[in-house]
Amino acid sequence: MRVIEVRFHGRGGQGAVVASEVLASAAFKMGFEVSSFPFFGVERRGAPVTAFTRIDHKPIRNKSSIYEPDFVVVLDSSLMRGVDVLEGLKTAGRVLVNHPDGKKLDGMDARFRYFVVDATAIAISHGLGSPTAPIVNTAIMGGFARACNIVTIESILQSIREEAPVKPEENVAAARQAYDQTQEAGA
Amino acid sequence: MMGKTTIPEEEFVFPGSTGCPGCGANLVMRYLLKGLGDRTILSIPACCWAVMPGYWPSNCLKVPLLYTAFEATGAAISGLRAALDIKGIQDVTVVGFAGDGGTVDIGLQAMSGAAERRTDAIYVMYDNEAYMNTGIQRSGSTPWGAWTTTTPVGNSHGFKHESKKDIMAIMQAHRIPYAATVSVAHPEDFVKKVRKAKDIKGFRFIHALSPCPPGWRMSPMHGVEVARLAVETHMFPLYEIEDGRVVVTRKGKGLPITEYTKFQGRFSHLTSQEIESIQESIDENWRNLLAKEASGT
Amino acid sequence: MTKSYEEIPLTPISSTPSTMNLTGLWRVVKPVVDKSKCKKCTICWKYCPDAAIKLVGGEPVIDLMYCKGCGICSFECPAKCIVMVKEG
Amino acid sequence: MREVMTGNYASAYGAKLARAEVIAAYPITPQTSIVEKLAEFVNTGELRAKFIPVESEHSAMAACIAAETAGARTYTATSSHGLTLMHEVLMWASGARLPIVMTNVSRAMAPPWSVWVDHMDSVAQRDTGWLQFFCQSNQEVLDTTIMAYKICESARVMLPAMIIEDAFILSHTSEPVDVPDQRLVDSFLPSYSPDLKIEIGKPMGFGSLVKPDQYMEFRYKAMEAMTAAHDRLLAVEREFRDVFGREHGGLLERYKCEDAEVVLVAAGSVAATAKDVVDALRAKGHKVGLARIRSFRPFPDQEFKALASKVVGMAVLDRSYTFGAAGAMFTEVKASVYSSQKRPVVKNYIAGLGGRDITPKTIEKIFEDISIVSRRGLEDEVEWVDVAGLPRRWR
Repeated sequence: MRVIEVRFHGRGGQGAVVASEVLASAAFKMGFEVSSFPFFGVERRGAPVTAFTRIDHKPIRNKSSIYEPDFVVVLDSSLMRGVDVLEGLKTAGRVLVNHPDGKKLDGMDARFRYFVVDATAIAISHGLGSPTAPIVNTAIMGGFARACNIVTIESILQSIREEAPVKPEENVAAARQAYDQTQEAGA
Repeated sequence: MMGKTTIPEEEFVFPGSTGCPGCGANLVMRYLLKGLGDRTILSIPACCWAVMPGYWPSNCLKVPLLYTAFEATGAAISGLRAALDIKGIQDVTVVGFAGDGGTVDIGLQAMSGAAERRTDAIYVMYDNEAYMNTGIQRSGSTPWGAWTTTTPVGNSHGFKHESKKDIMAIMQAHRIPYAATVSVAHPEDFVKKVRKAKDIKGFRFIHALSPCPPGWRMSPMHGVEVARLAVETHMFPLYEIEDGRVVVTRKGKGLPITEYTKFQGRFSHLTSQEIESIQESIDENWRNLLAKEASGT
Repeated sequence: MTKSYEEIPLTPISSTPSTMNLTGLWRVVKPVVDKSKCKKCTICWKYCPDAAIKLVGGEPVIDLMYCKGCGICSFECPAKCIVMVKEG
Repeated sequence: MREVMTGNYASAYGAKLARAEVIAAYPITPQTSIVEKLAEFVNTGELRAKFIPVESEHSAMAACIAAETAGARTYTATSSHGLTLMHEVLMWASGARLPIVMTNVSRAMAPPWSVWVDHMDSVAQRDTGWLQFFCQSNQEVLDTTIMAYKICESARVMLPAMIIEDAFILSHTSEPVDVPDQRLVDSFLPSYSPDLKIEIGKPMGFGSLVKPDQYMEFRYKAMEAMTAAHDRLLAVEREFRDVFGREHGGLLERYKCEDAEVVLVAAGSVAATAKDVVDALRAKGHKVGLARIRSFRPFPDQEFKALASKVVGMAVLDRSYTFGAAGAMFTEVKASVYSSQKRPVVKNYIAGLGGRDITPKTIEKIFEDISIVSRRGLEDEVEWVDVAGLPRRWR
């Protein structure tokens, strides 16, 4: 098995970095070797943030950044206006987007498989973050378990339960609901 | 008056700076430069405002700006003024513009030196009450009772137990010709005091409260309202110290402190006794301020 | 795009207006002005942290390229004629 | 016009003759008489400058950085703990590409407290991007201060420089010094007018944030500048010689090295003493020379490579010690000669720390040792000289 590389796109305050850490800890629980890291730039609430996770069987020594991810996770679809979220994505790579309706996802590229889940609505329904600034990362990670067949939903939920700074049960519920509701767009 | 502005309309900042939505420090800079105009040179140390202009080659100010090391603002404005003087360049306002940590903590020594040397400059401290650029760690200017990432409240109720450093009293002790507090909720008063400071020779100090939505755990839309209530609750009184004498410039209604804290998650852990002890210390500070004013000291 | 070492100044000296950064992309919600109720009091212009509101004939025009959707204008408007609506 | 004066006064006259415009300094033994003399010059009007009596060395350098950015020629002076307190803003000054000139009276670091000479403070700044000149005489201190402005303010250099004089052995030792005529210096050193400076009407930010994808290019430019400083130094010294009739040996002063089999390598005042020893040994028929490191930054790499192929032994005397490694100058000389076809034996002698005197006798013993090991081969590469408790006698 070759190393699996995942890139997360979000905005400051949406939890993209925590999402990359949740994925790493979930994969670790399943016996994988992992590493997760953010791109440190100017973290400002609302400003674009990028984070990364590597998953492999053998210990991960490569410390340079990720340029050709296997999976891309987009915590806020409005980012796609200004940021090229598909940059370097491997052919047949998968894109998980927080978006209410798979059909309205514009600019889909046939080389990749798209999955959507309305993580924003799910997060708000579980009272995660505020209505104008919902924290969508745990919901999106539930979607990730469905869309990208590396980590199981059980390991994701366990990581969330252990690591969610606040409202662990609500975060777990949001992740489970997202897992159920995630579907392939354009399928 | 329809369409007439109450402060100068000319802007000295470009949009596109990278402050958080609702950032008070943007307003502090905006009003400061409206008061000072374009014959101004700024010196800014490490702080949110060192990042605000954006990555090179982006610059969001219409006046020249020198970035400096964290503790060096006081020294930098001294160097700038000396160079302008020896080169015979006149009628330029030299301004140090720094955060609270960069002023009351790491930069205090250099500022004190500059003040003691009667350096002809204005030092503006935009006070968001913690080290915000590095992610909300407590500073000497963080108020008693506040949560920050280094005064966590989890179980041990570890909020900040030291009171906010009274930098205005410290500057008064330096016997400088002028110091004033200003609020982003009162731009007219803000610009008026800046213009007054501009025309005074020697070392002048401006203390601007600078609300910080992420750092104070509040919604960005309350960025101005919370500054307004800081004045009305006497948490942040508006006054001047002119040649050593205190002059209060806005009495404020003396609303209960809860009117101020209710917006802010950084105070949400406080018990009613703790809120009460804040109220008591605010009332005492307010009495002392009025006493100072009455006794002309 | 990385500039060659021959094209850059001796030390980073910035002179390109920050309007190169489209901070408008940061918005989650955006302000919408109901012109009919606007009294041209210019308070929204006064309190905008990003100087992203221009006055045209005394009337506010919000520059959505740079407005970050903080909502201060909406909160401060005495006539309550600025409403924050969801982006997109 | 020759006068007898201390190294400190020679520094002050250097700054005065160079018409420094902003002087920001904080007193520290044994540098104080420099700033006192300069304050006097400013007070009497002999020097038209602004003197900022700052409250710390960190602020001294920060003030110079700001003043230089605004187009003024600046000067400061410090020593040991003052210099190390400046470390952050030393890097700032070179990163900002500002040709600030500073005298460092080289003095040991505490604890133990010591106000006497060694080179630990200066050598510890070798990574800060500053040019570093070690002087052996008060004349060289004065002359190098003037030369440094001309070298550093050249468009292809634009880096700061420190002129290093040994605590007390130069700073407080009086020697005859020729003080050149101001008009002559003015013809040699034009006034400072940088292309870019902070000024009203030019809304620019000096020292902005740069992302990983652009930082290295700025550092590369600074590297090029330090490389260019090598030739610029030689050119400026040639011009100085033509105008003032003196020179000080470029980056590496080679004294009687032409036919030398063994060479002593040293920096600072001890190198002057070593010349006497070389002469004495030459009189006894020994083919020995002295290579004096005058410019430690930029390091005289080509000069050492040229010397390496002609000698069998190099005794590098370090008046500092890099813990966990060896003397810094030894490490760099050895690295420089490593790639030469014919490599000499290179041995490190740690001597004279904390003001311990290095006598001609000691230098002679170092010569004897290098002569033996360069034939018989090295046992240990680094030897501490004249340390009570060690068996070997060096006096």
